[in-house]
Amino acid sequence: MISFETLYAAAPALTAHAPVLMVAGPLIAACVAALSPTARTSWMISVTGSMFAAWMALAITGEVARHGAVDYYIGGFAPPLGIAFYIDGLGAMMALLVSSAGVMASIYSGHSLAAEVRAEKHTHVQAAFLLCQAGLLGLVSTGDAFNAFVFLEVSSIGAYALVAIGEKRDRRALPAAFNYLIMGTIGATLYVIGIGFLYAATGTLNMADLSARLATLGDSSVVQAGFAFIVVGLGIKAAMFPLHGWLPGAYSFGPSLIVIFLAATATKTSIYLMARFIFDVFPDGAAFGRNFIAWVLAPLAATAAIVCSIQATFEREIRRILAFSSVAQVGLILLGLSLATILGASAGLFYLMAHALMKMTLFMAVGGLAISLPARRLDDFAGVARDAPWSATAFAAGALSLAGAPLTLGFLAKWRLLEAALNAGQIWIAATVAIASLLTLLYVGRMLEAIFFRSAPAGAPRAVEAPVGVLAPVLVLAGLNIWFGLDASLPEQLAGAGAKALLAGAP
Amino acid sequence: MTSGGDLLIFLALATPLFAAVAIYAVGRMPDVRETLTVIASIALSIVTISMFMRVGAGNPPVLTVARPLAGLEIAFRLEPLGALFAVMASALWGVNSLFSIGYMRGKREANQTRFYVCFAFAMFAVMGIAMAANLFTLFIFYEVLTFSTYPLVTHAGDAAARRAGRIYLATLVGASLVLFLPGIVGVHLAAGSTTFIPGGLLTGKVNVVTGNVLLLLLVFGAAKAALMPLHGWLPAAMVAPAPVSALLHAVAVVKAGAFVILKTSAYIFGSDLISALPAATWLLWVAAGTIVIASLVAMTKDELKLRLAWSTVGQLAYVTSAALLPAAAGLVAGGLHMLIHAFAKITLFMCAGAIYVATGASKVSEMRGLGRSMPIVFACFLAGALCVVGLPPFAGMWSKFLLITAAFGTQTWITAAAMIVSSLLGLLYLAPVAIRALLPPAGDGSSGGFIRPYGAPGPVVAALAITAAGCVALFLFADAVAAYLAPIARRVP
Amino acid sequence: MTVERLLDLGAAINPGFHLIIAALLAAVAKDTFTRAVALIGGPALALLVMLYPPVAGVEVSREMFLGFQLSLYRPDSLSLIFGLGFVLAAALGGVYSLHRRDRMQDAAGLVYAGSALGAIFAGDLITLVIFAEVATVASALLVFAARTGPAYHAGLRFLTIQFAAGLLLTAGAALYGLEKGTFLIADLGGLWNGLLVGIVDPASAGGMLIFAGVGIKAAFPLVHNWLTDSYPNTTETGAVVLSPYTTTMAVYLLARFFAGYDPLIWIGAAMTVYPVFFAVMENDLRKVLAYSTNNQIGFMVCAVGIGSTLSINGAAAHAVAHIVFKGLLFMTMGAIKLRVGTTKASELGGLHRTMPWTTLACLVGSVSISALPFFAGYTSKTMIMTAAESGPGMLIVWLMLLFASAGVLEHSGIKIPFMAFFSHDSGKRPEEAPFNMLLAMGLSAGLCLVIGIYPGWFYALLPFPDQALEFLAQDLVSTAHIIQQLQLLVFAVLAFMILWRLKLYPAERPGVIIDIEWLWRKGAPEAGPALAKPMRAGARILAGLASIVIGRMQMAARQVFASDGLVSRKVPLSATAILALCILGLVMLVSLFQ
Amino acid sequence: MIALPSSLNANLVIGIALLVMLLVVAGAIVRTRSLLAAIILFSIYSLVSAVWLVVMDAADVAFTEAVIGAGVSTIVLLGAILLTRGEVEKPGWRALVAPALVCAGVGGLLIYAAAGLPALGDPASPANAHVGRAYLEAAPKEIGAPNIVTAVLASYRGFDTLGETAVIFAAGIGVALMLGFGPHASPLPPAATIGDHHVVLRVSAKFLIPLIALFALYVQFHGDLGAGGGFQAGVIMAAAIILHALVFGLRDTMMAVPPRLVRSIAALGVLLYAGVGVACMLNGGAFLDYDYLFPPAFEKQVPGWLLGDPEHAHHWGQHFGILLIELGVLLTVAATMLTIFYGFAGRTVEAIRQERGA
Repeated sequence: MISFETLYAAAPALTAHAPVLMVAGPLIAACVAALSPTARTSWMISVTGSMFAAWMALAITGEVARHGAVDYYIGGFAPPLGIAFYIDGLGAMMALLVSSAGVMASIYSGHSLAAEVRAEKHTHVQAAFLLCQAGLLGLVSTGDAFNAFVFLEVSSIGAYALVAIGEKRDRRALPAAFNYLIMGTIGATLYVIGIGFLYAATGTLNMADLSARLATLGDSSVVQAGFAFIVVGLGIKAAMFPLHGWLPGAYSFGPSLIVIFLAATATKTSIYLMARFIFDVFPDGAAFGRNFIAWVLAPLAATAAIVCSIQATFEREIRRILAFSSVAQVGLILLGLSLATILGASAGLFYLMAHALMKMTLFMAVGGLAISLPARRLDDFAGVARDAPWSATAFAAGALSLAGAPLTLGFLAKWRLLEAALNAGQIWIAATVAIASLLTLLYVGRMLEAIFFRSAPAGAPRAVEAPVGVLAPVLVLAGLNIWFGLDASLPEQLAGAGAKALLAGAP
Repeated sequence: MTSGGDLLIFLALATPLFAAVAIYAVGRMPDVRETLTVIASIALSIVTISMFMRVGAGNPPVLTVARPLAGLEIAFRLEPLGALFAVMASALWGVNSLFSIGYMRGKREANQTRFYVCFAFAMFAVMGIAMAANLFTLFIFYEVLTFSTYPLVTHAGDAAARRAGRIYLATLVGASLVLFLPGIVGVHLAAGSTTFIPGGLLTGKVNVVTGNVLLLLLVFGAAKAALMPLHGWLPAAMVAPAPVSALLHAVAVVKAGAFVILKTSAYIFGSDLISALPAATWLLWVAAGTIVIASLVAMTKDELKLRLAWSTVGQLAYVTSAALLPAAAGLVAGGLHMLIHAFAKITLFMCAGAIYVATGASKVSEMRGLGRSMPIVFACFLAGALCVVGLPPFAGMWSKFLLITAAFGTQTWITAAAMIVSSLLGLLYLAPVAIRALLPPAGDGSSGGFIRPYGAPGPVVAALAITAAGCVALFLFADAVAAYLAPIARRVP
Repeated sequence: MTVERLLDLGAAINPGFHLIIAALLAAVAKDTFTRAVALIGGPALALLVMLYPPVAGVEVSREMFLGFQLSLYRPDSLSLIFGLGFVLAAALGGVYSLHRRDRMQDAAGLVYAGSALGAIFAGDLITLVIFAEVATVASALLVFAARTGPAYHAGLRFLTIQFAAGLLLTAGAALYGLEKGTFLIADLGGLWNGLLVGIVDPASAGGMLIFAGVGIKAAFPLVHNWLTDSYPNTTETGAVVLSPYTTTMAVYLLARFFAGYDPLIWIGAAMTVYPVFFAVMENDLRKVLAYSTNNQIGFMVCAVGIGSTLSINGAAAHAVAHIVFKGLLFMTMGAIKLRVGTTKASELGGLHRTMPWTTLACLVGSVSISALPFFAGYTSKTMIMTAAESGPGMLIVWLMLLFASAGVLEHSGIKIPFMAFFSHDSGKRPEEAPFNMLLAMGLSAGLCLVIGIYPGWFYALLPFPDQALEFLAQDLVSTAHIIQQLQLLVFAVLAFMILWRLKLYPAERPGVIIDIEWLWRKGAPEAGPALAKPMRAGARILAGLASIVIGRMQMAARQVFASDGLVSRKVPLSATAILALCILGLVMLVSLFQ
Repeated sequence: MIALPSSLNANLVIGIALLVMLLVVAGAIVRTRSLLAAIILFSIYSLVSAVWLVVMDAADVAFTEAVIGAGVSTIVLLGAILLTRGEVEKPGWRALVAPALVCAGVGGLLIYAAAGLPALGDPASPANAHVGRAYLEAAPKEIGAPNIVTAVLASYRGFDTLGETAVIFAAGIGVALMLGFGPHASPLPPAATIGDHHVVLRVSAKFLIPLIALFALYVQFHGDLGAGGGFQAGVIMAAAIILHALVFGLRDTMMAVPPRLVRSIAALGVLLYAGVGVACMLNGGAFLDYDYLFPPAFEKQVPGWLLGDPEHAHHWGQHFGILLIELGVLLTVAATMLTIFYGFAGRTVEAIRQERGA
């Protein structure tokens, strides 16, 4: 059986500039896309840029796997004076995740965008998408706290704009985007205030330097305040319950291109950054934030997993179901991280990747169907399996993975989460995971039942199978859900390396 | 790896899977489709029987397919119980296919292709369950079985079927997610693996508290075994067409639950640990309660399939009890009962289907005197009923006797008493159905004629006659089966 | 292969199987000849096997099955005499049923006989249980075969209680076998006077269960009603086929397992006495015979309880004799049932005019059951009475038996023939019974006489033949016994005539005598729904409550979680911002004041 | 930011006075129900803040605040206000209680936490002692720019600035995507009602616009030495063109400076910035390492007089790099501001057209 390990073991050992190229590539591509004459060229540029970034990410992952963390001093200035990239196992994992999601989304966008956005806007849509991608990639690779903020904003602003153009399909996209914008800005502001506090306390912005200096500071109310601002700011960005208000709207009204990309990456990168701060930047592993973890993070995450799953169960619109599900799954990821053990962190990261994969599959499949079926409500999807079997099958693969059905990646993810929770003796977390899975099953069941086991009411508009350009990436992702369900060594190793990197400083 | 054994396992999995695909491909041609089903079932039976013989010869087939996570393998390894389960399921699949052909055509059911595809898929899952080398693999196929049978339960597609499907899925998957999976993870954490090991994986690796918790999780988690209070799905699933009830809710699905419990008891806990766990005693009380209550409820049901379903609930609790008796002897008895009850209950369900397809009668009260026109069907029903009740010359007698002996031998009076009482109740709710049809009191004449011109279709009657004969044949060969199963009860030195 | 070799082979098999094989033939037999071959040839073959070669006290086969040691065939003198009775009954019943084309009944009857036969030749508890269970099913089918409403319900009751007995027996066998470490009869206890009798310890748990099971099958008082309930509801042949086996098998089992167990004496004595009253009052003559059976079994039970060689001989002899003469009586009643359609005394009378041979046969049966010297009953019952005389403190028992003997005469000896064939003329002029019936009756009547007049060969077959022959030589035809018996008979006849003349004898009135069975017949069907009703109501209330609670919860959940619900409702941005502030405050609180 | 305040007391008094003003203005913003008034008040707020920032010696920030906060954003908001209602409903006092409490609570916590902050301008504070001091020491040697702020922004943390430029570019794209380009945004035909009574305005505007553009260039190139730089310059440049539009009408401006060109310029600005980074990389340095902006071979051929002070000769690359990237910033900022303006103004035109049509 071919293992994905070979893929990155054999990855190109490109130049030492790979880290910055990974970010600069999509950034430059964004400009070129904005300048490009036609929709088609901009799409090609988008695919090229994303693939370039993915190639770089692969190279970096290989490098990290072989030789450990990668440093890159931008402008040749060593930190703390200059900005440095620092990509360890965790960063590499995130970069690989973001860039591959970017590739998938950009390939997919070729057809889906045409149905959703006027052609003359495509150049700018692709530019915004590439900016968003560049921002997220920068976010996960930078070793500088303020630089992270900048990239957070780069990605966010692109995302706000992209969500807003969903208005062609549904006017509600505008308020959703506005919501997203305001919430996102509040989050970013809180984060940057937190960075300000830390700077006031330490005089540095470089994460490694921050970490070293914070460790010598002892208990300082300024640092505590900074911590609070940072985690809450990132919490909003990560759609941590109950600050997730922006997410359902953004995910359900944005065009497919951005939704699939955001679903796979946006909250994940913020979670990454939050974890980075909690475990890595603040001293003593998770010890500094243990109160936060015990009294805020874990309870809120558990609440999210339960409450939002129930909300999804009652929801009528298919994309809103998926959106609420995302919030719930974020809760599960945070639960894994909140265990603050190697096993827990790696389970959380594993889940993070799994969720990215399955949610992307789901949104893609729904988007593919939506090309021909301008419907939102679950009832409108009744019997779609008959008209669009491949899309429906791909959806089923993603949905089963989401529900944690065996032979899918989702199952292994749940398994790891349960294992970690039980291993840490946190029975209640294990119970939450189990109950959340059950609730997940309820809404997944509702969706599958509608799509496969109900017949469309007479006279209802019928779906048409998605075009090949859309179908191909969907099926690839659906296949990956299954493939990884059989052999998850790649995500497992990535998550393991990530967790190790994250908790390297733990006592 | 033993030579050829891996191929057999591969074939056992691939045959039904391939059949599912092929049946889907030829769905437009009913004759080809159904021929394929029958051929696949025969092929599968040949494969499972050769595996069965290999296991008997002490040369069990082994195959590792994948290693999804470090320390977790999708692996297969045959042992007597699994081999028996595989042979039973595949053989009865063949019989049931015969029956399905007659039934589905007779009823002119819709979505027949989906039906056959899902059936083949379910058999794939059953093979996986039977051959699993560890709890992890077993769980995977256990879930696949649930999902692949969901379309079968909701086959009718109406609101009632969908509602039943929801209950079915919610109970089974719910229990497996909330109880079974955590249990398996717990086992994995406690023992570092989930591999089935003769004598018990957990022996000496857990304390009493952990052991109790794990036992409760695993036994209740295997909700396919329908231990109360997780039995509700089984009567609910009776909205499915008769072939589904016959194979799945008499053989494959429910037996998968019983099989899981037996296997867990034999290979995960081991009889030494089971004997030391108070939870086993609590569960025996629960099982005893299930046995009696289910029998009482069955008596009140006029709908024949419902009555049979409740009877199944009770009979499954026999196997559960057997698995939890603090003596290894119960395991063999449980395995035997699993096999025999499968034959008996599939006969009963197929009879119910035959009656329904021929006359449209589904209520016991509508069947008075029908035996005059359908003597073979009702005679077979009587045979199945007496087999379930445990009367000679039907095999059920042996397994019940073994179970009662095992219960007595371990001073588990409650279990023995429950079994005895439920046997009597079983006679009361099953035998009159056939008697009233075959030997109706004057004036009880056949209440409804055939809705089909020639009564039950030939394949239907043939199928149920075969399994009824099986009930008698097993009476004579119970010893051979028990001897075959004996290794599972062997303790580690 | 020589004939001898074939016989050797056949003789190694429990003769019960031969009958069961014959049953298979009967089940498919279409013409009368084949039926006759099966119905008569089967028992004949079984008889041949039983007698060839005479291998008493030896386990013919022994094997392992499911880890149990089984012995399918273990004949000894005790089982042989009972087997003889069964084979005779099977053959006579076969002849008697020839006129009736009912393959189901033929087969069931043969299976019944075969399994009863198999049970008494079983060499271990498990085989015994299996045969007993098969007998249960077969006998129940015979009841159902009447295909009437009452028969159906009676059959269900019969099946239930027989199966319950079977279960007790099964459980007892399992438990006792486990206690003793063996299921083999030969290993359970030692020989007593050269015979394996009284080998089960009734004080053990398993023994008690076995005792209870066998007790039901023997129709002990209070659990006797299956007998009086079912026999009258069968077809005309059904009762004939039913009557010999179950109770007799129970007697055999009591002798084998519990001979000499004192409580049996009292149980037996009670069994002899109280059916008399019911029998006297009962209108349905076949039911009278059923009570009479109960009463006769009482004698045997009592004898088994006494547990002397003499009493056991008596019990065995009486069992066989009872099979013959009770069979005969049931045959005559069957003939009436066939020709008249009823056996209710109130609708009969004066039938001797057109059914003389039947009348004659009935009279022979009556005198036999009344133990008139030189008839079968006398030969056997005398042994029991003698045995009961001898023991210390047996006076009351003996008097009870004596009273019962008189009672037997009242109801079976006089009432049956008198009410059916003589009495006041009912005006009915039915045809004489068919030839096969007459033949069977004749053969039975002949047998009664043969046993009565030439008891020697019969006594030689008894479990303790030496003691039996000794009794034959000294006591059987002693003047004292004959006189005593005649006195009893004369006074009983006198009493009957006086009562009849004074119209004090309970008149033949249609009606139902209320016995314990009422609890079964009426109580159970009533109690079921009566109990089920509150249970169902309770369940309904629970379900209702549950649905209300679930509904409320669903509604509440909908209000909270649905898309326009409390938590999903779109909130103004400012509120979200405030929420973010709250969380910020919370985090600061827990971080600052840790 | 770095200079020690000579007379703390005077500054303190002025600072407090300005803060009080800010509070008053903020209160007025909350109270007013007229959105127009709110926008003007916001503008005032920005101005006061800018002044306060000057007092705090943060001239660069003050500059930016004045230009963007008080200038362009006011125009954009005014454009937006035309598209919507002018009034908001006043919330009841009840609805304010809980938020007020939360704000007070969190504010209290913040004050408690801020007690641990070092005193303003404390040279020993980590902010001044650690990296801050290092910049002061290293920048002249490594960068050679007199304005340390520019050195930090454009060179040490040039990557941040690239990111910010990208943010602005993204914002421009966002506005363009949402508010439109294409047929919907085509300007109104000149209305007959526009008379000639703006003649004074037009004449003076014709004079002012080049002046403003010139000032923008000054700010751009002065960035190396004092307060200023691409951001401020870009905004000023945009302001010049916006003035043109305000005075001569959108149509004329769009003809002179087509929206499509503007959008391209925004992309080109970022491209220029990133291109500088790549160029450095291609020449063997790290990304944005201006020392490698030109290949060493090329640098050797440059005559010494061009490099000026030989002591600073090695900062040649840095100087040019900073100039180039500041140019990129200017282009992007100016173009984005214009795009945003075009977007809103175009929508306004559309709204007017709809009104007329109706």
